[in-house]
Amino acid sequence: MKSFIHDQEAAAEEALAGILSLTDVPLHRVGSHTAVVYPENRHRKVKVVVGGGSGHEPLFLGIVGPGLADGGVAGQVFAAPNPEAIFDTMQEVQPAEGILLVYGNYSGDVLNFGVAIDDAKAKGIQVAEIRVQDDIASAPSSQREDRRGTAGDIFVIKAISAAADRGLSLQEVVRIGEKINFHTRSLGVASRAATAMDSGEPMFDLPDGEIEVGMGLHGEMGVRRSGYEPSELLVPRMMGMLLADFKETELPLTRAAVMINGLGGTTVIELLVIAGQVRRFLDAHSVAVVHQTVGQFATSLDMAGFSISISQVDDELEPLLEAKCRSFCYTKP
Amino acid sequence: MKSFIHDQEAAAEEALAGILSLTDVPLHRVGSHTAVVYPENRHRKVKVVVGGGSGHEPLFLGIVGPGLADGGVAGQVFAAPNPEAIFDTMQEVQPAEGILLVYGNYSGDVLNFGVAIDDAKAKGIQVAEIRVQDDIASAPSSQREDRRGTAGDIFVIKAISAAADRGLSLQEVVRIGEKINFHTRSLGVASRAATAMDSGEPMFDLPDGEIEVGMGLHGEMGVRRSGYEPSELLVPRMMGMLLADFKETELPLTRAAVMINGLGGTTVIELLVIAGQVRRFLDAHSVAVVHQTVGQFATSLDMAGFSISISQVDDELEPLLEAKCRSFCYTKP
Amino acid sequence: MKLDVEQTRAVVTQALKQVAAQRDRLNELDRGLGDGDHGTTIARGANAAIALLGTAAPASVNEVFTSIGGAMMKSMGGASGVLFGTFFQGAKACPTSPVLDVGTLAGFFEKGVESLKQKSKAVVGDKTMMDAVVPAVEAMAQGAANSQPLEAVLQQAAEAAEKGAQSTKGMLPRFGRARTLGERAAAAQDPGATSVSLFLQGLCEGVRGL
Amino acid sequence: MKLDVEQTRAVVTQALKQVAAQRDRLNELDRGLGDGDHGTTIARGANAAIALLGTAAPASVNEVFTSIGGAMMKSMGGASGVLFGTFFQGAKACPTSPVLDVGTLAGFFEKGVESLKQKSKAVVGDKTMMDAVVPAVEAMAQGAANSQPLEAVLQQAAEAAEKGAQSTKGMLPRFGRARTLGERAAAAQDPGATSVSLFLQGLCEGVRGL
Ligand SMILES: Nc1ncnc2c1ncn2[C@@H]1O[C@H](COP(=O)(O)OP(=O)(O)O)[C@@H](O)[C@H]1O
Ligand SMILES: Nc1ncnc2c1ncn2[C@@H]1O[C@H](COP(=O)(O)OP(=O)(O)O)[C@@H](O)[C@H]1O
Ligand SMILES: [Mg+2]
Ligand SMILES: [Mg+2]
Ligand SMILES: [Mg+2]
Ligand SMILES: [Mg+2]
Repeated sequence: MKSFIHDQEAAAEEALAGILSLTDVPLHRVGSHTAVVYPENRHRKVKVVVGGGSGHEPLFLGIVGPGLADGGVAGQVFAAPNPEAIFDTMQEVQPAEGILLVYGNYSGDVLNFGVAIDDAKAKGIQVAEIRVQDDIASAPSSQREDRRGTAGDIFVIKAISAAADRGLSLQEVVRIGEKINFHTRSLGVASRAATAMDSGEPMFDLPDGEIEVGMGLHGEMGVRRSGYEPSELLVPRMMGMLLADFKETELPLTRAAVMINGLGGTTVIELLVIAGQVRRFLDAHSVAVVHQTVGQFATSLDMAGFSISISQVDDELEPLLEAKCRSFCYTKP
Repeated sequence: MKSFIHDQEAAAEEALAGILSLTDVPLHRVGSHTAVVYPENRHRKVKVVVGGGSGHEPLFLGIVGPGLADGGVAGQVFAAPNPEAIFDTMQEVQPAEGILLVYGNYSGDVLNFGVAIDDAKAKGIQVAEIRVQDDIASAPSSQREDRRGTAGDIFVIKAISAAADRGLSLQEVVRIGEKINFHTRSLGVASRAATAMDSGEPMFDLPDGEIEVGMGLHGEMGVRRSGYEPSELLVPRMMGMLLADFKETELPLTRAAVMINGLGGTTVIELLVIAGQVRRFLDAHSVAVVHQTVGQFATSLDMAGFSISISQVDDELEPLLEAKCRSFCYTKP
Repeated sequence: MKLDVEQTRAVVTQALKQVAAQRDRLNELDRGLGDGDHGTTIARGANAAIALLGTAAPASVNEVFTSIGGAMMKSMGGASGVLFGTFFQGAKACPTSPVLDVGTLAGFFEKGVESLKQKSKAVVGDKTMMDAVVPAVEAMAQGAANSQPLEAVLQQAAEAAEKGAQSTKGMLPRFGRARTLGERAAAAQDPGATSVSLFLQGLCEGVRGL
Repeated sequence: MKLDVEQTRAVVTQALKQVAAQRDRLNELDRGLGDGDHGTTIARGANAAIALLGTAAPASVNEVFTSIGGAMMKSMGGASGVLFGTFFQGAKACPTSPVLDVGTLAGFFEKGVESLKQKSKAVVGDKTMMDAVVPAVEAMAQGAANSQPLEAVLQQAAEAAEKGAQSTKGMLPRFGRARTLGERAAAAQDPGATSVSLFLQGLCEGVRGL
């Protein structure tokens, strides 16, 4: 099946027009970049700028809005945004005290945000960064610095933005950012590769009838390839891996904010079934669920599969995750 | 690719557990039915109960919440809910003055809601109904009574619920319901049939590389089958058909609430691109867009494709569509 | 020939089983014409009805039919749930009887088809279950009027239903989801009509086997 | 042999065109190792650079290289945008020159590879563009030190890059997205290294054709 988009090179630019057409959250474009800002968070000392490749919609432009990021920058499909777009977005959000950049821990993003940070520092802008590292399949817990960012982005951006809304200093917001980053873990499973827009061919090899636990948003290798399994079996296994990961890092899961994320090609009814199974598991393991949400938050084009993200919350993080926010990607009313 | 759901017969029941696991809108189950109520809209004289088959998630259980429906009833996948479930849900919402039932105009729904209405009337419950008829491809404008309900459900349920929130009488809410139903038109296009959960086979025949404008949510025949076309060509054609339909019924489109709905298997980046193209068309045709939203609201399992729903609003309807509401399916902050 | 309540229950259970057993074939037929779920739906209804008959203690033969109608109405959903449910609940409007003879059964089904017509709006020729149920019930009424034996009348009814179901091939659908398919669906056989035929066939065999 | 600014611009444009022409092949290589977009990305960068060279009036040969580096950095995104951009911007740190001889070019590329190493963290053997660019620049430096002619040095550099790119087949990837594929990606040839080789090949042919 072919994409309705006729030209992959134009996709990011055209999707931007779509983001700007939405009426619930008024956004402004940054110059001629595929980047937007929400300029109304005037009370913040620290502004939050996020970014990453396109193809993960509603991320990253969709997470800009009240209670969330001040600016978002998107690259081409599956490519980190360029340093100039990042830098111009930082300029546009007009920081009072400083800027916190939040992005997934991928080499392309690290490189491009790195150049932008150097440029910003050279201009005297105070800037810090959080590289989201929630994907437990991407490296062992002893090598957290190698872990990739996936749907955990949402909880991390949410808590950081709520902290910024409180008028905290850059140092404090960074502290909270590091904490929520450490407290957030995700695990995904894919049952079909994403389809390349132009060719209509699978972007990587995952034979029909097979699934891969831990496969990354760009087809990065996971931890376990096997034949088809229904979510009834998969969910307890994946939840077990997540709980074990929390334990390994001496942060046992007791009080959880939970997100069931569709990777693009998985139906809403499946996601709901999975959500019920996740909840049953957590109830059985005496984990208090303070928040549970279901939707498409961080996709990989039309990859079929889902991910489960869990944040271990405490009295500091819970209200930050519960604070009101509004955006195309994520809304807390 | 197989569904993560192992048993289609259990899907509606398990998805209900998922709906109940969500924390943003606390819902209660109705008896042992796949039905939920949100009991907190105490100020309403008229309660709103909606329903339809499963497989269209986030509809129909997902549209229950503050500012939206009081009760929702889901049938099995692609099957109308049974009369007992509908009747028990009506009982559960405890109407002060009466109940308005809102459902898509499909023969199965008409039959099942019809039996429930007879039962309710026999018990002295005051009840009225609105059959949503937004799909312009399903019958000519001269035979509106034969048109099916699709994503236009959302605008119809939204306006009706907001009217109920104002404490209006059943008669008034029905008047508004009929108005928004007449004012709402949709048109969809499919590029891949939905996949049956159990067999993994396409549920109906739509050859790869072909698309069908007007195909219904259950594969009902559309108005035009052709080879692949990108949205760049499709959107103007579909918008032209929608505008012509408004015109034919002497309700020219001048002020629009717009919804771009993904049918299940179409990526968010595509929906955004389409949203931009829809907006460009409306701007060029001097239609004022008061509201535009993008998402998955009324799906057909993993059918690939999208629909465009447009309500012609006036000073009465616009504030009803803009009023706050909150649910899994649709939130206006 | 007359059946008591217990025999009626056994025979009806048997007939429902035969319908449920054709689940996949009925789905397949519905794939050509509707949304591919008629087999699943009717099997769900039949199984719910069988389960109810297994635990309930019907006080009359009417109750055997009204309870399966109720079970189908409650469990099936979809268009067919109401239609089959309504049809079987025709027995509610008939005088309560402890035995089932040809007149009783014809009476139940005549009432059933009457309510069904009100709900359905479809007539013979519209490519629905009506194409099977209407001629079958007519055959039954005629047989009863002529005081033919139950077995023979059921045989004629089952044959009429089967012929009716076959006749839907080539008809242009005008009701339900199939309507929207127009020409695309002309060749297909209607699944609802097929279910009716399967049920009557099962009833006929069950009675013959007593 | 020395190139003036105009010749340098022509030759570099030619080399970029040769890289962009291999878009599909480079995508194909990236499909085996990364996310299948290296051809698209490098072609986007090369085309942006070509467009800029077509309108800008570089005042020095340094500017030819820094502007293509800037254009690539701005337009490409992805890992390779920064890496190729950084490499070409090495010329910024070199003395401004109106002509390009073997020493100037070697100087640009030596500076380029130096900054690249800082950003990249990868070393030869990690299955990245470093496997092509490092030996190529070494060959160039050596040729320049021996005062060999530009054409001969470019020929050796292009050969070293090609050999380096070939050598990535069989290496276990340790950087970028490919890293996560481990054994699955061992057999594939690195697309970034291939782009480096294509560029140097193009430069070599361009100079030879002057
Ligand atoms: N209005 C109607 N009158 C008579 N029979 C109908 C009508 N609508 C549908 N049917 C019957 O129902 C059958 C389809 O049943 P089923 O697939 O279970 O329900 P749904 O159409 O809701 O999916 C059709 O084959 C047809 O025989
Ligand atoms: N850390 C690194 N050091 C050197 N080269 C790298 C590094 N990361 C990636 N690369 C190079 O970039 C190429 C991939 O580029 P590209 O596909 O354009 O970007 P992305 O990986 O963001 O999709 C790889 O083939 C490799 O040569
Ligand atoms: Mg990429
Ligand atoms: Mg159905
Ligand atoms: Mg059906
Ligand atoms: Mg790549």
